[in-house]
Amino acid sequence: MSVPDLSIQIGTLKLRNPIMLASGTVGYGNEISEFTDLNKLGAIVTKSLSLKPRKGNPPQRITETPAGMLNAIGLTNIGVEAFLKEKIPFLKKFDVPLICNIAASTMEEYVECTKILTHEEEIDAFEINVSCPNVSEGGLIFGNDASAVGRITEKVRAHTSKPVIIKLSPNVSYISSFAKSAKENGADAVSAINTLVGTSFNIFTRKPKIQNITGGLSGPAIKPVALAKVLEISRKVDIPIIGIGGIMDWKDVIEFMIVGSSAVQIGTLNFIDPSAPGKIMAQLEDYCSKAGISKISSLTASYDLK
Amino acid sequence: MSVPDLSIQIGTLKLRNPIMLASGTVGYGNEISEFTDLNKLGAIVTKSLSLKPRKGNPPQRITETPAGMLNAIGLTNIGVEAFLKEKIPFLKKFDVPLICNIAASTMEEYVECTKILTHEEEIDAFEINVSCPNVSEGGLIFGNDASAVGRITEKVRAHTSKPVIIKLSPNVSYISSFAKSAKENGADAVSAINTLVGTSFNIFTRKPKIQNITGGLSGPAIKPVALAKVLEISRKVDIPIIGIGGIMDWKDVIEFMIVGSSAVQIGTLNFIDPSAPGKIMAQLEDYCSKAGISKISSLTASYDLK
Amino acid sequence: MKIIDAPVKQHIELDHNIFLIKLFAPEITSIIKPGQFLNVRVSESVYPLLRRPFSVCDIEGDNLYLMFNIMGQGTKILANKPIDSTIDILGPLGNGFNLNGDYDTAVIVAGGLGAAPFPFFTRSVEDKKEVQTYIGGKTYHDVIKYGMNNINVATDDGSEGFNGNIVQLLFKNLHNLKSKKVKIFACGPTPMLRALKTFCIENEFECEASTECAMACGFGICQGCPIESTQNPEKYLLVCKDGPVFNVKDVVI
Amino acid sequence: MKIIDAPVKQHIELDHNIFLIKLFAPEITSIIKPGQFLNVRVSESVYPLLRRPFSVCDIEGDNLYLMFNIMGQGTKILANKPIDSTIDILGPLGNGFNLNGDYDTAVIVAGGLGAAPFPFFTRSVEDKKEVQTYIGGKTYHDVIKYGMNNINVATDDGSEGFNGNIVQLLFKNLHNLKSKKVKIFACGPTPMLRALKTFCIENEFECEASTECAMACGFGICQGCPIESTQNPEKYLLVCKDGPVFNVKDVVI
Ligand SMILES: Cc1cc2nc3c(=O)[nH]c(=O)nc-3n(C[C@H](O)[C@H](O)[C@H](O)COP(=O)(O)OP(=O)(O)OC[C@H]3O[C@@H](n4cnc5c(N)ncnc54)[C@H](O)[C@@H]3O)c2cc1C
Ligand SMILES: Cc1cc2nc3c(=O)[nH]c(=O)nc-3n(C[C@H](O)[C@H](O)[C@H](O)COP(=O)(O)OP(=O)(O)OC[C@H]3O[C@@H](n4cnc5c(N)ncnc54)[C@H](O)[C@@H]3O)c2cc1C
Ligand SMILES: Cc1cc2nc3c(=O)[nH]c(=O)nc-3n(C[C@H](O)[C@H](O)[C@H](O)COP(=O)(O)O)c2cc1C
Ligand SMILES: Cc1cc2nc3c(=O)[nH]c(=O)nc-3n(C[C@H](O)[C@H](O)[C@H](O)COP(=O)(O)O)c2cc1C
Ligand code: FES
Ligand code: FES
Repeated sequence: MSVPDLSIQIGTLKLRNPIMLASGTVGYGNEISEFTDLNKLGAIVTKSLSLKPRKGNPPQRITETPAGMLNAIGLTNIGVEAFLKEKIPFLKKFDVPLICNIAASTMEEYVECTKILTHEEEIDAFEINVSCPNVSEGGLIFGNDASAVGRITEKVRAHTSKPVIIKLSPNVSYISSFAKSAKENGADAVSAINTLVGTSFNIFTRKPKIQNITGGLSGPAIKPVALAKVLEISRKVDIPIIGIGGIMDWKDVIEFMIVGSSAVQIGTLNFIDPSAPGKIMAQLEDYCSKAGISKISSLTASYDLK
Repeated sequence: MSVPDLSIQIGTLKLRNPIMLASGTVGYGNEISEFTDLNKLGAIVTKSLSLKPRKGNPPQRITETPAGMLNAIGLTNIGVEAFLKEKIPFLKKFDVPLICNIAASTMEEYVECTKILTHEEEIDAFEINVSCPNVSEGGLIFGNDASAVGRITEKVRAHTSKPVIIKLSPNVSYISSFAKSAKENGADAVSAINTLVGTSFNIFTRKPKIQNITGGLSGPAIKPVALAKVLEISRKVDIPIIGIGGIMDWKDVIEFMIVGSSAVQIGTLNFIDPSAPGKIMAQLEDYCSKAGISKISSLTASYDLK
Repeated sequence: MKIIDAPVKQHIELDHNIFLIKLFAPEITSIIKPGQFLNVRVSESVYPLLRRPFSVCDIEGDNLYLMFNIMGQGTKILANKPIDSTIDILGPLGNGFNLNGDYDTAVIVAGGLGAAPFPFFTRSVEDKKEVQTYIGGKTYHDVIKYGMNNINVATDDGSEGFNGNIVQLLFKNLHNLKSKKVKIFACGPTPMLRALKTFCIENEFECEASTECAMACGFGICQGCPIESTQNPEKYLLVCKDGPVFNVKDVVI
Repeated sequence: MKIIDAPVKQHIELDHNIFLIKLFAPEITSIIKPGQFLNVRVSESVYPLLRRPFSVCDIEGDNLYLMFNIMGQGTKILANKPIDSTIDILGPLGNGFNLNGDYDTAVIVAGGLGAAPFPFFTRSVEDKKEVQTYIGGKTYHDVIKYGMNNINVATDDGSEGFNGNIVQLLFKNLHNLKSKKVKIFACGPTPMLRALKTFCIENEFECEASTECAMACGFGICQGCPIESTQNPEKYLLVCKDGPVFNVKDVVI
């Protein structure tokens, strides 16, 4: 039994394996590095960065739902400048592809962030969040308009030679038209999905459990929806897909790859078991050996719809 | 402590209480009547009826997901004529409002079904399914186009004097624009939500677990999404809403009412505990007494968003 | 059809990770027939969400037994239910085997966990009728003989009994079978049932088979469990309500 | 921070549905400080999905105790974990109380289950320092005295001790308190902490309070647990990482 090849190529981005850590679920990598060896990961995606620091939403920001959770963090982040100064030095210590996630309220802000960050050689790619459901002026407005997604892609593309990944919203009728728009405007890949809009109320106080009223639903509850969105894109648009949504174990990773993902991101699971990404990578390797899968990338879109 | 008033008025439709049984989850009422006293219910909604009988999708039609299930039944039903002949006699034995759910592939079929059924005095209202995700020619095509939903509403409205409820798809960016279109074209109420599009694959065979490839996600997993959709409609459109999605107990009923529902429907729960609707009605009454809520309808849209 | 909370009386572990759970359920034992099943709510929480169908394996006074192996979360929870805790069961469901009829020898054909309904079945056959049992499995690990008599075994790898599949063994014993008035009662994986159907039609044996299908409700309200009918191609039958036991001639297996 | 599988050693039920669970966790007991907490995975399944935070109530050699009452699904599962089964715990988390400093009397102020961290705390105060304990509750049911000494009680309904809230009782004893060099250590519901903060600022007492917030990760990666800082209104502090114990002056309660 030879060692399976877990590597993945997305545009010019070369990953050791398909496991990335999702934006907003590992901060800037510091804390989780105590549990998962970052050097072994496919890539790490930063918390969404904006031009200026954002304080984020007031508490309560999260609540649990059946097999899921709602969050309305509100894109709390330290801003691009502080990121470069305070976080890059730590991340430089690791040999892991770094993907910077950018969120913005205006077209100009997306461009501005890209311009500032693209010079930092530690950053290997950009993930553009056009789909955050939790900030009023923010991404979701763009995320629900395919032509706006196209324009953002085009603008960001024009200001960086690094791979550009567009992170899509699931809160739309046809996600594939957004993927198509991203592709046509020069994106190297799309990630799907961001969270679903949801809410939860305290029946005694009649108030929303999270202060922002609605939040983003993540976790295993959304996995079937995420898989269907990835499959839809995969069947309609020829672009690498990074699958996200409710991954809890190595089997979920394989399932996401089968329906069309080139790589995947682990989100909510990091909160429950921050050592899981490391375990999953080992299990994937083990499974591939046993199942005689010599290149894991051969799983991508290997669905049999008969 | 006086007995709370659980009754609900939706247009000219008067319900004993807010608990309805959802379309497709109780057939035509026969089997579930062994577990829940239909006479005590708010209303019962039939499996979607089409003009001609439909065989439905081949197996496998259902699979479980975390806190949810996927189904792709494919609108199996006996057709309107057989319904009138074979099912109405049984339903006549009960003193419970009967809502006929209609699903169709063309505008004409919706009208045709309505025309045939509206003469049957046992039928108290229509629920128009413009949102079934599981038939290729079927509802979802209409359900994703607000103007088509408006046209269907208008046509059905023109052919019946009974209350018309439009059942909306959650697989859209802004459900409230569909509710608006329904209202403007004469609907008495909307129901929200139908199932979310999802899928699940067997990682060893690489085939979809359900034959139809994708299915509709229901159950507690979708409750946060359903609540957010109801709240969105409630804040934007002045039309009675029937809340549906993942209800498992009386607390969920209250939560759906608080975010804007006049009544609710119980779906997947019927499969798990067909005696639950009866229990929930008793618990609602009990809660209202204890909490001093003299009219349960006062809960509708009683959210406190501060 | 009833929903009851049945107290767990005993767990028995047979060889090769096969489990029996004994439940006190007089409301069910008093009315259930062999081949009928229960839909079991393994957890009060939303995980797993749906009930799990299990054939009634045997009854003993007011108690019934379910037989299972650990497939996933549901069966794992079942195997670990504390004694005296209760389990919510819905049943009896489905139609069961028709034990009446003009035959003198009941031939059981069971593949793997398809053995589950036959202890109760064996106990229920009239005394004046003979029972012959054919049990098949991939290897001897998969051969479950619990509660059955007069057993012929076939394994795909020849590790026990006849080397081959169970239908090949029936074919080998064809002469013997033809010498009696037999009715075949079967339960097992679909490929086995398919081969068996062909065998029975070719050799004109009456055959009832218990079929399987993913289920949600188990009693006819979800339409989740269709099976193609040979009589009426316009309409599916429902495994949970019209079956799970069918005359093999009536369904496309 | 470690993730370990800690075997359950014992369940103890105190009065009024308060439970203690004893876990064998030498990796934690060797490093944890009073006021720090663990994030506990009550179920291996997806329900409940998230870990549940609990203060370490006490330690005894290699074992630690958690104290809780049954709030929902998570605490119910915890109370029913079989002896010798293991529980996945993540910790120690947060900063804990600062027991050092220039004071001679540690005044504990605990409301309801806010008592949880104080048995360990009490045990950890240097011998030469005095400990005074103030415990408040709605009624005598809510007064938890386990593992604490030198206790003053206040109940809203007067069913035990002082009739009124705990801050009113502190106020009543102000003279006594002022006569020592006290530092106040508090844990309890937000309204109590808010009143206490005002009391401490007015009377110039040092006060550290353990705050609560809905949490997902418990160690700083989700940003789910913000608390308003008085020093820097541009940026929230995180309850899980910067707290849960704060000097009351540093946060908006
Ligand atoms: C009428 C009927 C009677 C049955 N009687 C018995 C019985 O007596 N004893 C017994 O052990 N089992 C029986 N089964 C099958 C039993 O219902 C499943 O094994 C059980 O649901 C598995 O639950 P789980 O949560 O442990 O596994 P899950 O987590 O639900 O599934 C684990 C794995 O098993 C597969 N699986 C699940 N259900 C089935 C199924 N119905 N058929 C084939 N594969 C399945 C899944 O796809 C998955 O790969 C019966 C099924 C039916 C329909
Ligand atoms: C740092 C920290 C330390 C804690 N230490 C302890 C402790 O030592 N002992 C103890 O009993 N509890 C402690 N808690 C609270 C404890 O985490 C919750 O009681 C527990 O999560 C409830 O879980 P559950 O699944 O049983 O209830 P759930 O089903 O999660 O909730 C049941 C009800 O309790 C409410 N609830 C849940 N979590 C909280 C919370 N954090 N604060 C207030 N209400 C809540 C919910 O809104 C719901 O109404 C601590 C919390 C934090 C943040
Ligand atoms: C607490 C939390 C914060 C998140 N913050 C961000 C973010 O800043 N930017 C972003 O693009 N996605 C963010 N996400 C979305 C995740 O990256 C991911 O798309 C989503 O959670 C679905 O994956 P999961 O089910 O594995 O968590 C966040 C998710 C959670 C739960
Ligand atoms: C098996 C199944 C069949 C369904 N069939 C129909 C249908 O025929 N027509 C319809 O309008 N909705 C149908 N639905 C959707 C339900 O009425 C309901 O909108 C949905 O299941 C969400 O509610 P729940 O989470 O309580 O199940 C079906 C749902 C299920 C699970
Ligand atoms: S399982 Fe629901 S109809 Fe058969
Ligand atoms: S709980 Fe996750 S950051 Fe505090």
